[in-house]
Amino acid sequence: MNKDLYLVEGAITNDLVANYISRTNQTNNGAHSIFLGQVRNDIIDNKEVKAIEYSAYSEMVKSEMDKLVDLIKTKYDDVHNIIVKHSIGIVKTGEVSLFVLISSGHRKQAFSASKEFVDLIKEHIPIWKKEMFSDKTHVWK
Amino acid sequence: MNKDLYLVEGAITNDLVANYISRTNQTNNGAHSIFLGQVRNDIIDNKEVKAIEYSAYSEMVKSEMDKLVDLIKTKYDDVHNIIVKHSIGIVKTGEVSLFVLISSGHRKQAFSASKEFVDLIKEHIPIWKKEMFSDKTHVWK
Amino acid sequence: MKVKILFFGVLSELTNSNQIIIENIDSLQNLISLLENKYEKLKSHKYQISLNKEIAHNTDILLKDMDEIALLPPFAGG
Amino acid sequence: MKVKILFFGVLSELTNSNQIIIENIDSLQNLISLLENKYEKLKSHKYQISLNKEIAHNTDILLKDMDEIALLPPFAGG
Repeated sequence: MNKDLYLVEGAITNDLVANYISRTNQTNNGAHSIFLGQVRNDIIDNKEVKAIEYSAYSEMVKSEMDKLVDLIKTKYDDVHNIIVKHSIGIVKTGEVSLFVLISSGHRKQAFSASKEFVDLIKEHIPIWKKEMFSDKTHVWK
Repeated sequence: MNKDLYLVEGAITNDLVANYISRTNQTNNGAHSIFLGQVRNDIIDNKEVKAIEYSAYSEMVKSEMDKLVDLIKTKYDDVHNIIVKHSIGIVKTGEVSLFVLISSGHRKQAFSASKEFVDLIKEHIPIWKKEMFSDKTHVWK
Repeated sequence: MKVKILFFGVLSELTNSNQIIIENIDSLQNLISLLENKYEKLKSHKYQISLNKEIAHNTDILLKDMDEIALLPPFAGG
Repeated sequence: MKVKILFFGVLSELTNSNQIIIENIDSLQNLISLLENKYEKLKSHKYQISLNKEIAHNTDILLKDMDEIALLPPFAGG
């Protein structure tokens, strides 16, 4: 799964994030906006979420994410680089399931592109989640 | 200088950033917005910037940054945590001079707070930069 | 001719299937009717349909051999 | 009574000083006049003034012993 451009099996590790951040030193970049989405201990019907199991239509994730990356790069001409990784499988509360890194010449486009890109991911990428409770029950989202 | 809450001597290292990211696993957080400001190889009068030397009115940085952190936490009630580090001294092109990490329950406030906070830092924090060229000349900013 | 149907998220649980093969079906419209007859509960769920990994914005489409159709409940990534 | 004056950024280069001490000066207004006489080039630079680490929005302020005044060119952090 490591060879997948966008999907990562299980939680996104600090090492993975740190590794990508260490490669952001191209000297035409002035700004990097990074987003980490983390599994939250939401309470649903008085039960606390312990983990989320993500599933995906992997091939369509690839084609749709390619389109979104192109769209953002076209709209934001100061953006030089986009990295995005999403978990599939089980991710526990407190762990990271989405990592986005957008690098640009100046900060304005890094901020705008990052917000818009994450919104578009939520809207267009075929990924689903099963919120799992400690009593072994679950809820689909 | 490591004991300073906001100022770091020289470039902000990947290790420092990774270290703060590794501590973001409180389970009530759902989103982290991270901003890295990096020294860019701008061209000024046909000369390329090689490094920036930052200087600061350190005590006022402390009091003004305290105010900005309070302002953001008051305005954005979903924001649980704010980390900010700025370099003083010399930072070379491709190196990071500003690190902001904002953690919140949901992504909307993390994004908005992060953008507003960085704008406020640029406007209110008493830090100056000397852009240095390879021929030993410089320009104040 | 055969087409492949994929079920995702809550729909895979509800149909107890990740994928099935359907033979001799001419249009997307007729395929959906067939599936909603076979799995009654589909009718009470909201979903989009993709044909060969592209969202189908209408169902008035003829199917070809080896087409891949997926039933996609609302996305919930992030 | 004495007050301390700090110069930052381009102003420290222009005055060749990071800080100086001025004695027997009564108001911020008079201090600024004195400094702009002592360092002519200050007149052609834009700067804010802080008094004891708070931005002073007017100069009609009496000074006290040990006050710390800073001349702050436009900020350029980040």
